[in-house]
Amino acid sequence: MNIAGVLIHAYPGATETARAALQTLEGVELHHETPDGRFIVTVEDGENACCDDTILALANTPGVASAALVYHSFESENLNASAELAATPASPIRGA
Amino acid sequence: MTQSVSRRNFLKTSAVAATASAAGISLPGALPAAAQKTDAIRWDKAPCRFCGTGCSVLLGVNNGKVVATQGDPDAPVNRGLNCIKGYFLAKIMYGKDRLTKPLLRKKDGKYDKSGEFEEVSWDEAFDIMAEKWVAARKAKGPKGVGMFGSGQWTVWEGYAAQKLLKAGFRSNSLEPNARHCMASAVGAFMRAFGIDEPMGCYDDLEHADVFVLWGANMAEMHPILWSRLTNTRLTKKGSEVHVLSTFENRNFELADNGMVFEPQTDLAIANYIANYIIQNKAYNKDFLDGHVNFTKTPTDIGYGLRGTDPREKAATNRGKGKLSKISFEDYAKSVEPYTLEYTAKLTKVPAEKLEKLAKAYADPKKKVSSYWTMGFNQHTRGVWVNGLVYNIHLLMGKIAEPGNSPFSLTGQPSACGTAREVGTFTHRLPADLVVKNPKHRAFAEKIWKLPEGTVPGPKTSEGKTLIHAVAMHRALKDGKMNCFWVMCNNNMQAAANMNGESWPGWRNPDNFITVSDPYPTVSAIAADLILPTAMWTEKEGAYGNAERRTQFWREQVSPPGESKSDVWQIVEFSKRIKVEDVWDAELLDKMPEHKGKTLYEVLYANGQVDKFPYQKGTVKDDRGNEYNNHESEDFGFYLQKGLFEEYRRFQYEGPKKGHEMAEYEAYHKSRGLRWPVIDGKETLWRFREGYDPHVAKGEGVKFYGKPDGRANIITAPYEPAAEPPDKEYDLWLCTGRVLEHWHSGSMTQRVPELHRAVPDAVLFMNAKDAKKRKLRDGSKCKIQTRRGELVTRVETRGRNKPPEGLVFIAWFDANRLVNKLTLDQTDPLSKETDYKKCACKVMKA
Amino acid sequence: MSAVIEKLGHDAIAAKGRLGAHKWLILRRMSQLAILALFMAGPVGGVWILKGNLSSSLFADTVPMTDPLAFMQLIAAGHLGVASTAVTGAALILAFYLLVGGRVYCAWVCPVNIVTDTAHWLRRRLAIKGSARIAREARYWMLGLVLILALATGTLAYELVNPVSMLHRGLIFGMGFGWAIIAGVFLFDLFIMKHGWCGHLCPMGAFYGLVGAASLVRVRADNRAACDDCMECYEVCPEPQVIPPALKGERRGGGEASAAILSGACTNCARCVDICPHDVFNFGLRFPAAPAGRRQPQLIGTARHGA
Amino acid sequence: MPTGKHAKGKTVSRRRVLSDAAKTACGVALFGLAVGLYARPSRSLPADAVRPPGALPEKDFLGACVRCGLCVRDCPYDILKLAELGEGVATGTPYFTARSGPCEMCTDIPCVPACPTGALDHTLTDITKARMGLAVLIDQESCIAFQGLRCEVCFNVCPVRGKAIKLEYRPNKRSGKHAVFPPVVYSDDCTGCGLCEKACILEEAAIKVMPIRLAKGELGRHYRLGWEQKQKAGDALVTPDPEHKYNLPEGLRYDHSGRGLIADEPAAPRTGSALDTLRKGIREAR
Repeated sequence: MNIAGVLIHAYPGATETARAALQTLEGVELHHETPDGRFIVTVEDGENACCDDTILALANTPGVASAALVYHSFESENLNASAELAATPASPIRGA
Repeated sequence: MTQSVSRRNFLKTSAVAATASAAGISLPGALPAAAQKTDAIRWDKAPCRFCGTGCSVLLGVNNGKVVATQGDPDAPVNRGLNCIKGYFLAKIMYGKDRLTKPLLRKKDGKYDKSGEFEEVSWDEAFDIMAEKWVAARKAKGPKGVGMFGSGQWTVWEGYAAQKLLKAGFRSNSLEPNARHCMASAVGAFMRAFGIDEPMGCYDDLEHADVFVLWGANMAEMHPILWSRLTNTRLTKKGSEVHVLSTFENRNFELADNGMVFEPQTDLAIANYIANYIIQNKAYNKDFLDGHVNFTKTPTDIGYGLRGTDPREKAATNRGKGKLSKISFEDYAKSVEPYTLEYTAKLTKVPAEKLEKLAKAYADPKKKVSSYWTMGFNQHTRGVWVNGLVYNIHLLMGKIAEPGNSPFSLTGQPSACGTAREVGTFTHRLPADLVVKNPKHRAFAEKIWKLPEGTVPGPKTSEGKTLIHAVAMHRALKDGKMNCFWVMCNNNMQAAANMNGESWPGWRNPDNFITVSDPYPTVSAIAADLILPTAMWTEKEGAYGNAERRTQFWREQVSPPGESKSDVWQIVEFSKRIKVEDVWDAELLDKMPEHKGKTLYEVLYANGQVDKFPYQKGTVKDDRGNEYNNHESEDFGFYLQKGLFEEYRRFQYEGPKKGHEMAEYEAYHKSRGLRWPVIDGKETLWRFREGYDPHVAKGEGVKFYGKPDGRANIITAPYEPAAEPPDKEYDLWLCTGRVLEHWHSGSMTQRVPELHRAVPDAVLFMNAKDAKKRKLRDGSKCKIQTRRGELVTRVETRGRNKPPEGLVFIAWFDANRLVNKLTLDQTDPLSKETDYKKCACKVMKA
Repeated sequence: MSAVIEKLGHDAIAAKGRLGAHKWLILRRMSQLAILALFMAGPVGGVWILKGNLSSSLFADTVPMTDPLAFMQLIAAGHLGVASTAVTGAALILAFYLLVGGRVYCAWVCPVNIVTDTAHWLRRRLAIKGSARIAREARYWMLGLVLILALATGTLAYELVNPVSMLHRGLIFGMGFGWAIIAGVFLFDLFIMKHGWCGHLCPMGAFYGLVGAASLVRVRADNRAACDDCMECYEVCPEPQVIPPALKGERRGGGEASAAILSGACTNCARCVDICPHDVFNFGLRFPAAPAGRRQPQLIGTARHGA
Repeated sequence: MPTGKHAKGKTVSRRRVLSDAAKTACGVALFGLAVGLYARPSRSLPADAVRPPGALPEKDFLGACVRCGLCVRDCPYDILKLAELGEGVATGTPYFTARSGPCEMCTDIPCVPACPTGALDHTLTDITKARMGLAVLIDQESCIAFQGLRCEVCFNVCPVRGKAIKLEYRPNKRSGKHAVFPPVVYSDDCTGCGLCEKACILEEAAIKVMPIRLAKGELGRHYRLGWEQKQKAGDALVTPDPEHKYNLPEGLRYDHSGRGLIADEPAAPRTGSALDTLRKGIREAR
């Protein structure tokens, strides 16, 4: 299970085209848009689109100036593995 | 699948939040909060439920239950620390035997004084109570009914109670249990400075060079302040700690000059120090000329016992306290007899120790802070001895500046905030106003929108109205008072002379006693009606600690079962009293629009208390969490805010300046503000130009509590105790507390770990005294006074090491009711009970 | 022999009545249970007459009593500075048993005896035959072993498993898994070996046997002339080898044997006295050697049973 | 030992007697071996079981205690119990566990005279001299006193407080204006009674009574602590130096064995004027 948080900067004036293009991409979800043309987007694995390719594809979608990957969480599909990952105890010395 | 989907959403939300924060974009709505909440505990602030220090804690609530607490790292008083009681705050609300429904003594379905407790509804409880209260008020006048509140009430609970009694029932029989703890301090403040509450603050702990503890077991009773004092002693070169006590306690471990003196002779020590300062001409002449008057007080004023007692008959100026002006020379002559030799002999303290203390006070270069609590206040000359230490500080001009501070420590969390500032005493009105001053009464009636003459003066057509705490139990016993409502305290276990006064009073057949408490305490057992009460963070509240810091908290968890907060009970009860029942027709004619109303409409739904609307979600914090407020949900308006804002008008529009507070919302945002707060700025040191907004530029120091801006040095002699030891009762008995338990132990004894640490109250005794009575450590013993007896175990190796001739026992143990032993002696001026000294004997049990 | 087993004791009952034929057995059981009750009175009833247990106890807070074998193990374990209480206690008990008969402890005091007797009684009722062959002297080796163990390990090693102290202490202070060892002894006696533990293995029995060899009070066959060889005393006696010298009068090396049963192994349990219809046996002292003939008691009922 | 000769005069051959004896001896020896092996592990007392006051060292104690229970009877607080088979403590021997029932340190120590064999050393008459074990504050991370909170319950309940356990006063560096009061145990005076372990308010006690052999280290015999020796001797073991003199600028002194360089501050005269005290007041406050 791959989930990534990407910050998209659209060219000034090209926010409409950028937004339209982003919505067509599979596994991409638009969360927030700022007046100055920045988009907050999450990218996941689609049926036939792997998350990493989508992230690369973002960079050259029309109207997008830059796509910066900010957050990327990858976990193996089965639950308990991820549960263990999350539940790693903080180091005892520093205290919980 | 559900688990993984929520996991996915969680990760997605984290992704969004991380990206937003990286880009510096603030996201609307609850999205960020959801991302932050890792282990689903909501944290919110609250002042600790226990002592007057006022540490702030963070409470962790998870699905409606307090699951964890932590010291508030951002609180200036304690910076994340707690004492052992604070450590267990999460457990005090969850004792197994929590009361959840009103209980009334009944026999075959009807109230009966000697019936058994049965569960009743709130309506039935208040109906029987209203009937009894109206009847008692009509039959016995203002003193027929009485309420006994607490320094653990929140600010608005005290204010609502005061309105119910003084305006509603037109009776001044309202007393807080702070009468047992701070009344002497208040008396001394009013006589010396004309205004209540200390002029310094906790920062004096960091600024002072010398600390003097007079009858204050700070190590156990104000643990975090002791921790700060210790840090200064460890880190500041040349700092000294002097400790004066009637037995060796935990503070002696750090004391450079520990003194164990004979009970009652602290009066002589203070006078000796004043004498030393005058003989060595160390006093600050300019300060005295500019800011101080010299006065003397009538002597031989009795011991506040019943009039029939021979000691009262022998008192020449029984209960008199009128000050009269004297000159500096008269004052010097009045302290002259207290030479070093005389004082050393009287107090049994080695002379060099006394001299070392006097030198510390007299050294102009050294900043001195004095601290005292019950050792000074619970004293048959409490007001005098408080004043004697003010004399020393005034002589040296070491007052109201960083490091120089006579500091009266408060025992309870809101003895200052509720009892003293709101004035829930028989003789007081809010913001230092007094009942005996007609202008003050008129002002209160104006604010409360009541006809002129509603608030009764000290003497009315129905006789005297002022009645202090100890007199209440006597009035109950004599049948002069028939209804008594005890809220948020355990006075049956706390009041002195239980066998002689408290028990017969409460169980007098024609009295109706109501107790509001969360747990079945000794008082609840002795009552006729028990109202289940919400505790601490089960209601929105406010406490005022010892350094004038008012701290608010929100209702973080709901009260269990049908228990409700004190303020809800007061306001709900007022709905059942019609104005005609308690006001006479002549008063009603002055404001006919009140006719036919209930006290609820007159006192609380009066356009001011119900000014602020309330609906779900009104109370929320800046992190988007919403909180309940069960009282406001019931009454339909923001009750607490309404009460507080109406109370604040006393501070801004009232005749007495110097008590101003910030508006309601400010206190929810900060860890407390130290009043007077004038346009958002707090006051650290009062009466001092630059620090106190009420002192104009160029005035330097102004004790604006007094009309002429000058403080009073009040001379008072040493007078012997009421019941010193004699041949038969050959030991002093001193009572008090231990670190692990709070007051009567109704909360801390229900925490298993605290009960295991200190399960029962033992008698601390000197090993030689024990051997003389064929007792050894751990053996069973019986303590007997002229009023009662008690069986417990002897402790000769414990934390407190009494000198020969004195024994000490704590009063937290419900199985060992120490107050069967104590004498109901009081300071005749402040009417505060003296629990610290009476005569007893100890024998093998 | 089987006929004898079924009708065991009928003649005695016929001769002396049901009570008379069990007089000493009843007295013995009462003594064992009384001692146990005295110890239990404290923890159960709060009446403190006898404190401690059979290893060491205090009677009415004044009279100390200590098990001499335990005392010897202490010395062997190297604890030479034994406190005076234990020394007087051991001396007292030793003197008592020297007087009353060493293995009186086994018959009149020891709680395990009830267990082994029950096993023996059950064995007889279920008619379990077959018994392992261990020499009776094994208990003397066991006694030696107990002392060697104490010497070698420096601790009272045997006390870790000693069923006698385990049972008594268990009853008074709490059994824990101790019952497993008691059950072991019971089953051993029931299935594996007749009179297995008390007769062959118990080191305490051995020790008190040695003490008993010199003790004063003995069972005597004074009236051995009246013996009609019915063999019932041999059947009930846990230590049958002790009877012949006194009953038959021949000493191994020839010559007249004393009428008293001198062997230390005799536990003075007086089963023989109970069972014998002709009152051949009775309690007496170890002197004089010659049997003091006594008038034959009147037979109740006339039937003389067959040989 | 009487040989097995039968009364009927049938002689039994010497060989048979010897083989019988040998068989018995082997059987018994095997049994002895089993008991001996079982006895060995029971020699090591589990850490949380504590012997009554005055008990001899464990190995000697097991050789001296007859498991009679008289000490259990005479304990006024009923905290002693005799180990049952399977409890890890040598069966029948008396012990207590500090967390549930500590020794209440009776000054007349009733359990010691009750012991008939002297397994509890009768020379012990002063309970503070008992050494049942040693309390060790093992977990300083969970002990809230070490974090600066005001607990000190173990210090408050200790019957030899101020000697066996003291509070060390340290400034609290994190808060900057509080102190820390960590409890410290001193092995010379701690009797190991366990009252502190029982009273500890944590879920799992941070202070525990340990067997002394586990708790104590030992200073090499080849080394002494200088300041202790000086204090014990009452005077310097080697004569101290004669007075040192130094070249120093005006107004400075040098304290050889003390604070080193000392500047004499001129005593600030106390001016009579109110304004001075006022201005001084504010200056110092800032």
